[in-house]
Amino acid sequence: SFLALATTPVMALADESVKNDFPAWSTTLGKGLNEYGQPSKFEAGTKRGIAKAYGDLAPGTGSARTPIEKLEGIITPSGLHFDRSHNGTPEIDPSKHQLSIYGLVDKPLNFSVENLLRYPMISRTYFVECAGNSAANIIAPQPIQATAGTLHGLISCSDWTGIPLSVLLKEAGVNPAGKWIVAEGADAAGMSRSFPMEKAMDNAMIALYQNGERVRPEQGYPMRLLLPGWEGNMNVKWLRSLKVTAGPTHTKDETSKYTDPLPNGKARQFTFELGVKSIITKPSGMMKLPSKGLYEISGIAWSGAGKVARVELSTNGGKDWFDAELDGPSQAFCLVRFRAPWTWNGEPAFLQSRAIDEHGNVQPTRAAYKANNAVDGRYHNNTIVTWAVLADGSVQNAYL
Amino acid sequence: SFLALATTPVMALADESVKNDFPAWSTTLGKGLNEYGQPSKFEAGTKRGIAKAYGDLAPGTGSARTPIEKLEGIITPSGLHFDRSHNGTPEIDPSKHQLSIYGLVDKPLNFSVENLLRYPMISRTYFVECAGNSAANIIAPQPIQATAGTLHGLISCSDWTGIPLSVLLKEAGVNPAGKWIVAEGADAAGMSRSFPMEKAMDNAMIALYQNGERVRPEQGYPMRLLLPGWEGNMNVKWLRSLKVTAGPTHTKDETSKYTDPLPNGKARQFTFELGVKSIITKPSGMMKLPSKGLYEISGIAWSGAGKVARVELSTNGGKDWFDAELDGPSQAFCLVRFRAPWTWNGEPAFLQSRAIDEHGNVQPTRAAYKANNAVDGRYHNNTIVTWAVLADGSVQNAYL
Amino acid sequence: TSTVKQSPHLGQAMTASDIKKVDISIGPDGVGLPVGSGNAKTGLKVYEAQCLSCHGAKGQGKPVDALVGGIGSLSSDKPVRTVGSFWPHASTLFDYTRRAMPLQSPKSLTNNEVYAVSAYILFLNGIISEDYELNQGNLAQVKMPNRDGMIDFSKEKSVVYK
Amino acid sequence: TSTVKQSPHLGQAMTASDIKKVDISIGPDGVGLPVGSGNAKTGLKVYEAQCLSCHGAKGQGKPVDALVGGIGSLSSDKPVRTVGSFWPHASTLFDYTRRAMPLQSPKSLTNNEVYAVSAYILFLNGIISEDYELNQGNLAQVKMPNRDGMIDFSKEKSVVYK
Ligand code: HEC
Ligand code: HEC
Ligand SMILES: [Ca+2]
Ligand SMILES: [Ca+2]
Ligand SMILES: [Ca+2]
Ligand SMILES: [Ca+2]
Ligand SMILES: [Ca+2]
Ligand SMILES: [Ca+2]
Ligand SMILES: [Co+2]
Ligand SMILES: [Co+2]
Repeated sequence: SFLALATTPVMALADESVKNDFPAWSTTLGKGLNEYGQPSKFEAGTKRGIAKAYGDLAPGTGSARTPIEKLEGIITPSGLHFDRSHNGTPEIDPSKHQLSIYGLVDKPLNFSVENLLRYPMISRTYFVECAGNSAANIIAPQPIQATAGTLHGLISCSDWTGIPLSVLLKEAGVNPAGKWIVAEGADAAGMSRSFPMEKAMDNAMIALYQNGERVRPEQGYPMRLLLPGWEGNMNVKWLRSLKVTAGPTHTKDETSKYTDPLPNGKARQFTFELGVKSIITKPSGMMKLPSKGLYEISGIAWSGAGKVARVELSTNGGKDWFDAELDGPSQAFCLVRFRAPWTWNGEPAFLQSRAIDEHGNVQPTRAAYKANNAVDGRYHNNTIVTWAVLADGSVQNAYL
Repeated sequence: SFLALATTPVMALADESVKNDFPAWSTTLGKGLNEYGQPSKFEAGTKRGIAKAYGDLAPGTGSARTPIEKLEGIITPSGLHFDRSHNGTPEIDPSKHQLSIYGLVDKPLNFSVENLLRYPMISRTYFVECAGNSAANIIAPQPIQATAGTLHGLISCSDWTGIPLSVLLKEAGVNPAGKWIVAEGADAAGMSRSFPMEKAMDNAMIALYQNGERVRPEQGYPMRLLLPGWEGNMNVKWLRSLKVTAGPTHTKDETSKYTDPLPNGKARQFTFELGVKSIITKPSGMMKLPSKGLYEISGIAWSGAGKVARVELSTNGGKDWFDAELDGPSQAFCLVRFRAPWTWNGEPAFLQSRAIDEHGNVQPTRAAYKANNAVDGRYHNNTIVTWAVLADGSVQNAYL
Repeated sequence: TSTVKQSPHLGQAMTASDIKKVDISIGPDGVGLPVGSGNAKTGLKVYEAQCLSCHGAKGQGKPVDALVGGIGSLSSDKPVRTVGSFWPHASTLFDYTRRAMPLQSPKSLTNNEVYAVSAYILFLNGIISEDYELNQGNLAQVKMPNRDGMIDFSKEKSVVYK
Repeated sequence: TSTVKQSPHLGQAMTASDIKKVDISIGPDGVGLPVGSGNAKTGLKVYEAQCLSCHGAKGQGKPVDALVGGIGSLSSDKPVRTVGSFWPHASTLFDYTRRAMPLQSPKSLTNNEVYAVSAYILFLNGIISEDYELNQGNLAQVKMPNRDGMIDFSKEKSVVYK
């Protein structure tokens, strides 16, 4: 029979096959074709870091942070896009969801998701950063030893496609008195934020696609608001309504939180634009350089004001600075990857990056932030991050 | 008790809550934070289309095609990147894999994955297209009625990060006699392809990251070769060795397949560069326009020779052409999204796109391809695609 | 970065009743407040049934945010920011409680319950008296301690440090 | 688009024996062929045991690719492309069979088995005789019918249509 033949050696001569020189995956059938791919099981450690703000009492309140130290390039895979939610991710049936535009408009309008998908679109690569990103590095009196993602991972970047908000607003017809909009989400928290009409007409987008496919549930499926360069919380996810108003609504998250208290007891409200910022991701906290020699310093930079113009690096804690190479085009409101070769001589070093944007904004020092904000100020921390390399090669979070 | 109180109405007055005006997902806890996100269950239809070349006899031989008609922008989500494999996807343990460079070099070298991850890197957004993409539209005597993805979905685009191959070759020291390289994969098919040293030194990349995270299993984990603009099959996945040779090795896939037969019985061998090409993805095959009115024609264009310079559109089967808008920067060896408004008047129409690259290459017609290739020629089909819009709004694949 | 795009005009007109169902946001001037009322006494009952398990007895906090305290602390070196000490407008308390609380059953409180529990929280903060009847007409007039504590930064392009 | 990058020089030197284990590719000139030999008679047995179920009796194909036939058909209007009619070099047959076949157990054939089954496929195509002993020294010399049928297009930048 066929089977009997197949297991009987056919050749008399004791010659060899090459099989023993190869691993099993080169000599046995691979996995079959599949409809939706996943990362290798050997990369299971590349995952979002979960920080529940109130433990299991509120399983959907807190953040899932992007492991930026494990990633390269500028696109965040959608499964690893950071998630900051206030009462979990709603599982929205798109056929039962709509976007309502009302308030100070001529024609209040409802848009079904199906109809919105027929609108002319734009694609833009934009970062989203939580205004609370890097808060621990400002609040904690001593530097917390953790990964770059744990400390600074509330930043992600995607190729977003959607409808310019101006198109929908023009269809509804904004009254001259309509100077602000309050956007609301369909989540259990009913997340709501106010933003000025000027931003709406300039570059706000109703995003329906994220990195090619429809926006992911944790990022606002079936649609989210995008206000390029402005604090993450305003980019309302699961967007259900836009109400045109004369002034800001003073919602909880533009009152209790996301305001910036000053040392004199006053607080800045409606601080929207994110500062120019950069993070060295390699090497970074909790890593260990295995030996002296050549390394590439690599990281991400961005600015809420537009394009990053330059990123400077220091390996001696800010005494000397040199320019990093920007890898790829610097786009407005988008991450840019920076790189520079660095030879580690085995001695302690302090690695810092300092981004400068097209408007000349420069990353401030931690000391400058502390001097200008209340003792508990924590939002919009775009200060220079320091990674200390110890003599044994271990990399630590440091304040300088 | 607390529970008893909570279920007893506290107020005497029969006033109302807003709860009934909202869907369940706005009034109940959302899903908790998670470590690795997935698409909405309502988007389960956005998946790769599997075509097993020999049925279940060879479950890993064939293709899984990108549903380009469901996607937007230029980044293909990694889970939907097309997969053309010849004997399945190996599940490679990166700690047991290495890249060997040998042959006509001064110092044959092995590189562990761990060591390669320490090399200086570059990030580039590159498309990968199978040379057999769109083959059915050339071979089938009558146009097959199917989606754009089924017909043309062997094209994807990612933000790749890796090591310039030139860096590794210089480390090994290429002998002057070394003019070609044969690259081999660690899969069961032992995929192998030859390519000239000139390409290796120009812009070949050993890709370790895809859209930020490590390369996916179906795209070559733990590493793949990238030869920007050249036929997909050469971008050897699961790369295990690079042998520097004097001439091409004439492997099976550069002999039996991926050669371009001519009408005279000869065949062109080593046709590497992909032609300039474009596909309208909206509207496209199997869709139906629900009514007359304004639509956006949108699609993707690319060129194996560099940047796309322009995309022209016709709605009357090539009688008149007008320019589409290119959405975002046109980058070399990268998809560019094109868009144009189109008002459908309810009458039959023939939608076509024609891309022109920076070197003046233009997409040919199907007739030109047929006249210049053997009757069974099918590779490198970059001819103009026609979608016929019928009076009832249905969109069909058509030959013009 | 603006892009001129035509619209296919697929929006469906909303009726006044459609809008009424969608619109739950309340401006600082009280516009949007529903008919209804409540005081701290009834509010105490709502609070104990619906809020205490998370926000603690008398809004002292634990396990989650305190809703009481900190008035006068904002310029000290230990500022305590709560509804009482930090929120400039009472409208925010009504709006947020109605849409988002209690956490496990948001939007379930009736309008009167929201007025009442809001009154209770304001009372705990010493802002209104225990029997003050909070309603559609007077809620926006409540003088919050930090009413003038916010600097409108919406016209600034970026936060700059000296 | 070239980018100048420094190397940390982390490559590990390969010994000749390391290379021997990794290197299984065979050039058209036969370089890389292992010691061994086989003819179509023994190849028939290998074929029937290992290949016939997929490639059909006598390489006629079904369910997968035919390995025989089509010689002389390439300029006709029904070209049939097989190992026999289309492949310019016998080295490709040895190389591919050894690395990739049989599909469910690639790299399992001994070198002699690969010589033998290659000889059988070449014999079926009428290229060598049934008792021709294919070996390291003569495999590359086998004159394949389509040896001169390929046009080297590696120097061309793009396929252009008139
Ligand atoms: C099961 C837990 C839970 C219950 C019950 C609950 N809350 Fe909360 N509450 C929270 C959490 C968690 C937050 C923080 C939400 C966020 O992160 O946005 C919060 C926030 C608040 C805030 C904002 C505090 C600030 O300073 O920002 C107010 C006001 C509030 N709750 C009022 C109430 C009221 C009134 C009730 C009862 C009607 C209630 N809560 C019941 C968990 C709860
Ligand atoms: C279980 C099925 C199966 C068996 C058994 C099998 N093959 Fe194959 N063979 C295939 C498939 C499938 C392909 C196509 C692979 C691809 O798509 O790259 C193929 C391709 C080939 C080709 C290339 C044909 C061409 O024209 O491109 C040759 C030569 C070949 N096989 C020889 C053999 C030999 C010799 C054996 C036995 C030692 C063998 N095969 C056993 C399934 C099989
Ligand atoms: Ca995959
Ligand atoms: Ca703010
Ligand atoms: Ca997700
Ligand atoms: Ca080719
Ligand atoms: Ca209402
Ligand atoms: Ca060997
Ligand atoms: Co105010
Ligand atoms: Co040749």
